[in-house]
Amino acid sequence: SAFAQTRAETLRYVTGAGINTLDPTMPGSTREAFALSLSTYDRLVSFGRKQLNGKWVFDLDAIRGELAESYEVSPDGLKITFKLRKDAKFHDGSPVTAEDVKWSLDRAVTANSLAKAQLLTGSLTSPDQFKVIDPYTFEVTLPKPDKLALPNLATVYPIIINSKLAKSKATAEDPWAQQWMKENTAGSGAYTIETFKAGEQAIAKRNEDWKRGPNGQQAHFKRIILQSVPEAATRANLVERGDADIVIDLQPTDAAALEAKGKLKVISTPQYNAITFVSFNNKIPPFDNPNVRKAIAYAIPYEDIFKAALFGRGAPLYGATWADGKAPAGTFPIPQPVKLDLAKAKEYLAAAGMPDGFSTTFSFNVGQAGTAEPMAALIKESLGKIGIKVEIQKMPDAQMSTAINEKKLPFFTEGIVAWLPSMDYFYRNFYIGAIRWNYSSIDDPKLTELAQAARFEPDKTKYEAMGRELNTMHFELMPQIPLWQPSQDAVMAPNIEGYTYQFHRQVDYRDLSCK
Amino acid sequence: MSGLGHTAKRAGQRLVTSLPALFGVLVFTFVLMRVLPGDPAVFFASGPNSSQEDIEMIRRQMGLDKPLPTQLVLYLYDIGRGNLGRSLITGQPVLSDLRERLPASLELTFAALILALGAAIPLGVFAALRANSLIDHAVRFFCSLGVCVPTFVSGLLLIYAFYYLWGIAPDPTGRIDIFTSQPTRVTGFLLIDYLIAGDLDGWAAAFRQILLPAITMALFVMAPLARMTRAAMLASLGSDFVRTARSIGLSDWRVIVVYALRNAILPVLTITGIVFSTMLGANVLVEKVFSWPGVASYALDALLASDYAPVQGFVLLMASIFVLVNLVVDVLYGMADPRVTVE
Amino acid sequence: MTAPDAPLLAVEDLHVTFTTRRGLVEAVRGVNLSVAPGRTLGIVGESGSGKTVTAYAITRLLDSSGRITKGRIQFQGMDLVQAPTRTMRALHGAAISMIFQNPRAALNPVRTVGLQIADALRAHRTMTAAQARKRAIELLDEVRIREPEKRIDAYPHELSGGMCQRVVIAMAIACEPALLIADEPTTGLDVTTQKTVMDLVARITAERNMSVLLITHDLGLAAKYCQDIVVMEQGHVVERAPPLRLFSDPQHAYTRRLVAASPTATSRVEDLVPDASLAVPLPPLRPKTKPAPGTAPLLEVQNLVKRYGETAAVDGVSLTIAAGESVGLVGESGSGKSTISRMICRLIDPTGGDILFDGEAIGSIAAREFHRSPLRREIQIVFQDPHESLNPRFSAFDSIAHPLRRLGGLAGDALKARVEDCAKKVGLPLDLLDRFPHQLSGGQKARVGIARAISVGPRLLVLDEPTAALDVSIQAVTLQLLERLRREENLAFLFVSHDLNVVRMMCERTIVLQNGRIVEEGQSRALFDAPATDYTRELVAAIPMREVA
Amino acid sequence: MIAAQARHVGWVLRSNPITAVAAVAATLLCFIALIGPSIVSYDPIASDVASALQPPSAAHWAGTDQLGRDVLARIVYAARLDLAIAASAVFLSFIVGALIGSVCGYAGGRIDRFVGRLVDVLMAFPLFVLAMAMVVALGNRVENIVIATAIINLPFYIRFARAEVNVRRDAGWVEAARAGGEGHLAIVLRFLLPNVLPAMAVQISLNLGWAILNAAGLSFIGLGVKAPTPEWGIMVAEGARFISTGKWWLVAFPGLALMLTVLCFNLLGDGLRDILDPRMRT
Ligand SMILES: Nc1ncnc2c1ncn2[C@@H]1O[C@H](COP(=O)(O)OP(=O)(O)OP(=O)(O)O)[C@@H](O)[C@H]1O
Ligand SMILES: Nc1ncnc2c1ncn2[C@@H]1O[C@H](COP(=O)(O)OP(=O)(O)OP(=O)(O)O)[C@@H](O)[C@H]1O
Ligand SMILES: [Mg+2]
Ligand SMILES: [Mg+2]
Repeated sequence: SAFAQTRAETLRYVTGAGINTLDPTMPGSTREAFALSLSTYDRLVSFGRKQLNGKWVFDLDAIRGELAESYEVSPDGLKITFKLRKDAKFHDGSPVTAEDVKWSLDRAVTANSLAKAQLLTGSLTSPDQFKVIDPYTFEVTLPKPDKLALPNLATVYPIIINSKLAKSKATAEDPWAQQWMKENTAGSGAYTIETFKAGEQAIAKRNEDWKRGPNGQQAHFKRIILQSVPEAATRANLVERGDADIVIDLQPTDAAALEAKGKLKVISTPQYNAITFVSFNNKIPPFDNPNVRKAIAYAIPYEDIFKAALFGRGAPLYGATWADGKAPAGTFPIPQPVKLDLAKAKEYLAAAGMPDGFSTTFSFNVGQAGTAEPMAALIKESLGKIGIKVEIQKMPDAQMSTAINEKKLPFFTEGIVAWLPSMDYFYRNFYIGAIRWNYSSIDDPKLTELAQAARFEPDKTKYEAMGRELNTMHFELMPQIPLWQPSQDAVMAPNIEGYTYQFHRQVDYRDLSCK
Repeated sequence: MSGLGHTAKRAGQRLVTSLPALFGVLVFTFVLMRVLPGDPAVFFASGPNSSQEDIEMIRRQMGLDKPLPTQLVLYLYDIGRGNLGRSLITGQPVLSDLRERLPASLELTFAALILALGAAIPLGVFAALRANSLIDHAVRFFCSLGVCVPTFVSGLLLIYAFYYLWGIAPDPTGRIDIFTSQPTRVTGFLLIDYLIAGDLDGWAAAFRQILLPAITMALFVMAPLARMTRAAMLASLGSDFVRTARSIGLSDWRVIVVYALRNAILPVLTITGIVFSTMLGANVLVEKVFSWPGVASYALDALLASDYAPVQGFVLLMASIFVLVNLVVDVLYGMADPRVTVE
Repeated sequence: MTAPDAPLLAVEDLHVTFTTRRGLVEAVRGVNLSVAPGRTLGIVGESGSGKTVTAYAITRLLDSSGRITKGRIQFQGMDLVQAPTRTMRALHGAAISMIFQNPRAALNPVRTVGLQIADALRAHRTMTAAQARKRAIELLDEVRIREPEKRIDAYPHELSGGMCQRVVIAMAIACEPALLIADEPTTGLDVTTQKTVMDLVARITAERNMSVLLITHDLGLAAKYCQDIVVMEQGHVVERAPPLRLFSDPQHAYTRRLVAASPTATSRVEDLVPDASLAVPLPPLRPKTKPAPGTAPLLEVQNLVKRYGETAAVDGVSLTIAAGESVGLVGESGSGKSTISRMICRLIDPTGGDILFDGEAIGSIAAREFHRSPLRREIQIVFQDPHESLNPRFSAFDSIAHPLRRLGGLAGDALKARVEDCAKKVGLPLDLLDRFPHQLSGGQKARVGIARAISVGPRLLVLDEPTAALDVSIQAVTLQLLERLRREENLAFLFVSHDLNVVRMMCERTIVLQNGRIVEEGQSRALFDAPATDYTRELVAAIPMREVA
Repeated sequence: MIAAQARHVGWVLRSNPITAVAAVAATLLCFIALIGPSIVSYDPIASDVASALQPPSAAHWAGTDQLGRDVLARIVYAARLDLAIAASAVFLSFIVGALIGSVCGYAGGRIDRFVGRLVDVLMAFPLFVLAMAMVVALGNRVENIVIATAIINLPFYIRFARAEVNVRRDAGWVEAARAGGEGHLAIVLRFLLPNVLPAMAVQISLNLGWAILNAAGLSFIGLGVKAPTPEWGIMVAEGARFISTGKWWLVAFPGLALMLTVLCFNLLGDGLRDILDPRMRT
């Protein structure tokens, strides 16, 4: 029947949060909005993929052209030249030209949006850096060679926009057509939007002209239905009953149960660009004392938390042994040589001059309650054994971000993600300066200096050595305690193929096909 | 006629007297939202590299950098022009979000109310006719059972049984099966729009979809309705005019319906108004469980994200609906009870 | 089928039992009575004697907890006790109909009276709505409702009590039943309306040759409208006789008591002997001492006005009461009697005029503040409804003690002694002091109310219809009690009542009120014997009087 | 007097078996809340991850939860907290509401209109959302949940008390009290309030159940009592998410406890009305 036919060619994808904008650069866009934008817009380049432990994950080091047929980095590393595909067309049929690319990247570094702050990390800050050579050649100039410049262009934000169309929708107050683009697309991507209800659902239709998939293919599914289903348990039910084709963001229990039933395909990948921490504010007593931080590091029941809260789904970052107290590798993150050892914890506490412990609060946010709540309970219980009294505080997400930003929380759990997970990127963004993302508020001149230096270090071995030193310092200072990299569980119908774990931790629909 | 004029006048008066309350709600919500410890700017400037400047920029955009009284005046001015602000979560004007989602909430609430009344009134009447019998106790017990299960539990259980285990119900993902085409929007109420479009299959699909959430909510409010019906029926069955009706030889049916129930319906009407307003506020849990794209779940998300404008808009909307519902109840009451119009 | 002289209704040995929490209550225990075609039978008896239950048993409209346990009810040749529900439904309205006590409550408040009459018609006759409406208009006309075409679309609340009662009568006679049962059809109506309604019933039933069963506790009423009267006591019929004989020569002790307790135009308080055991001789009347000239009367009210919005409930009333004097205040319902008494008691503020107590102006003290005034204890009030005036959460003792605590400053043993003293004075058995209002009878509650009012030793007692809710025998006791107090303690009374017989008996002077104005004033006897105004004449004429042989 | 009272209560319970059962259940519940913690053999907070998520067994009658805690022990401990939350929330709104309401009902006039307006404002709020906002604003501590629940109940008590007092303020016995020299405040406190209490008692018992549900609803959206404190609402809310993975005991047992408690209060409400209704008395 017609219905069965359409159903087979349709991908139904359910998520917890909704898609709130069609323009991924809008402040507040959800991850789901990012994922959709990957299918509606093309970028100049994109990441390749590689297999890791038998699972496909994105590959930061293999950057391939998307709208660019090819690219070339000048030997001094200051110029990147892109040759654009001649066959690429926007959804309205007009060709994609270097003018469009220029307007789009100008918009990314100029307009008030999320893109600006991101592209900054790749030394892309000004329209002056972007130059149209000819209709199909485009050049980017960098002030300094930057490893992250090219990868940045493969992230979610630098979308290539149909500049004629967008400009026609621009107004004096809104020169970059940001209002219009929230609800409309002006891209060249694999899908066009059929219907879009913010926060609820979106239906996308295949762009038949788009042939930039692997081996020059179209996207596999004719339609994609994206729906928000807030209840995680219901999402699990939907995929189990075959009403949804693929689901991520399940509760660990549901993922484990579905895996155990064996009817569906479950692909679990550690989110290797994400880390869950227990953090201290290093400026708030008693956490300004490294011995207190270490005492807690040895008093956390890692194994229990990992089992009870995560059902063992993820990659632990504890329980390593470091030969001579030095970090064995220069990547970030690496497993730390900590484990539950109350005796040692008490020693550190005594060394900190607080043998009888103290009282503090441990915070986490409501959105994370599924794993953070059991974690908090176990930490409270375990710290209680060395005399530290913990009160648990559960905060709505906005409150938690505010409190973190104002550096008011002494002790809490949070997670971080880096789209471009290189060692120096982590250290620079999460351990330096008075910014929100420096959860621990650490301010160590040596660490800062080293991390900044690593950014522009071209030599692989030296870079690795710097990484080892930073990792060792991290353990010595113990500004916060990495716990694990949570697992991303993608549960899908058995006939779905091609799932790849992406840097944005969402499903890229263009990857998928079905047998 | 003068009765109608009277009713209109009363309605007008009601409306005017409820304006201060609406204003109070407006100001109270405004202040309450600013008291919340969350800063929306921080929350929304959540790109991994957002700086303090980004936060400041968003604050400026939202006007949060101005002193509170100025913000309030600006807000009131905006409201006066019919502008409820813009939601940061959805990026849409709050007014259009609410317009989009309100029919879903109302449709669900109405459906639940109709179900609840349809069950509660006959049960209440029956219980009153057999007061203190086993049937009476059974009705009481059954209705109380409904109120004592949290809606999210009964909702999840219904989904588990009817969708997951038995596959009878459609998937609990909103108002309409995603593969069914939507009717053209006239009223926003799917059940009505399908009828207007003459699409009976679509209507059936929408009906199947609304059934479980409506039952979940109806179970929760049946008890007060049935209880009130029973009490009112008992009172009116024991009253003199019912005895008069019996003494002139009317049939039982006429005595019960035309005389007793017709009078008992008055207090039921009042409680129905109250129940309706509480349902509108309390259906946030049901909306969450059934992925129902209504206003309450929208407001909840906004609340947790400290997204001021949607919460304020939602509360104002609910308050207006409350006023409106009261008005309707009042007018209905006036029509049902001729004694009201004198005064 | 029935023989011409056979009774229409014959009740034989009727027993009715109610199942209650306390077990079975036998409300009617062997009632025998019969009504001949076209005759009117009155049932009298004190409250609770089983009159209403008998009527309900006849019509089979008993509460679900009541059951006819024994006896036969012969009506038109069938036994109603055995009749199936269908038969009874066919009889209701068509052969037997009823008029109930409270006319307003007896009508469905949300249905127009026309429709309700039509309901009655169409329950038994096949007719179209239009025909029923036409007939309803005719019926309204028959019960003398003016402009029936207009009134037919009225709701009960738009009609006065008397009109409502006429509508109920119209409903009852709509299908021309053979038997009309009227259960206290005029209580709650004022005297003038009472008379019109009763005259109407009498006329209509006579015209149609209907039999009537008239239930009342008002002997005067029964005497005036009935050919035969049965007297009930505690579920039994104790006597049956035509009115003249019943009054002149009561056979049964209970009947004698009943007759004696009913005040007549000529009876004196001393004559009311409700219960021989309670009859304590009254102290003699104090000799009237002329107040020393120049001294102010106890109470002087000058030009008192009370407005509610536009309308004046009380409009320029002046009166005086001397110490120890008893002044009656009469007038139709709504004429302002209660308003005056409450103003004098300083419970509400007058709009204008002055109230002087013992020469001291108290009208200007706000009612809100008057509880602080030392004169508070001098003016006390006994409320109309003894039940409603007692705090349901206070025992009788607490109720009496309350003003003593507040105004008398008594406590402990002194308080107890004083309360018991008051209780004794009003004849309240001391063991009742622990009881709560719902555990006391109406008469007992009335006594608590009086005890409370006199406990602080006032000099002026305002009595707002103190016996309106009581039946005759209890009324008699209460009146005697009041009279004794007046004579013993030299209390002054302002006695409000609509029962002219009582006022004539209790008061030396009477003031007649209409629409908030005094229309006539004078010595009671003179005033009633020779009313000067039409209004008073009408009031007096409306009193159902029984001839005393 | 007391004997008569007892007889009356006995009669109501006999004639209404459901109330009797509910009364017994309520007593049992209070009993459990009082002494329960000393008879269960597990610590409700101590985790034992090794034996997490076990179905009911001889050792753990109601199974264990995600952290290996004994569900039964948690349910029993939670009884105290839940009853305390319900009781204090309802008590608070009742005391405040009854006082404000009866003063307004008695005084009438400007105060009455003013408070009436305020109540209108409160009533016009979507109440559950108000509760959520208050918990968000004040933090999700037990006191704040109590306060939020109390505040959203407040308008009902105020209106109720106001209406009840209003119909009684011109009653004969109130005038009698004034004639007896009683001041206004004393009339409200000593005469009117005691008389409106019974009617409000019904409301109280209904609200008790409702307060527990309210707390549970707040838990479901993540605004409930803090972990690891055992509380039924949280247990149900967490357990509900395990329904489809077959871990039924996590929701079933606390759900049953919650349900029976609320049910018992609801049924008690009707019985209470019968017990306190003076018209039902001899
Ligand atoms: N439904 C009932 N249940 C129990 N007892 C009842 C019921 N109805 C009446 N009784 C009792 O039956 C007795 C007779 O009552 P009835 O109403 O016939 O008195 P009555 O003579 O009409 O009095 P009144 O003049 O006050 O109307 C009373 O003792 C009353 O308490
Ligand atoms: N609080 C009030 N507000 C408005 N009108 C009132 C009020 N109290 C009394 N009235 C009006 O004042 C008039 C006199 O009332 P009042 O109660 O004094 O009459 P009454 O002579 O005692 O009548 P009844 O015999 O029925 O008791 C009536 O028309 C009544 O409607
Ligand atoms: Mg009677
Ligand atoms: Mg009066």
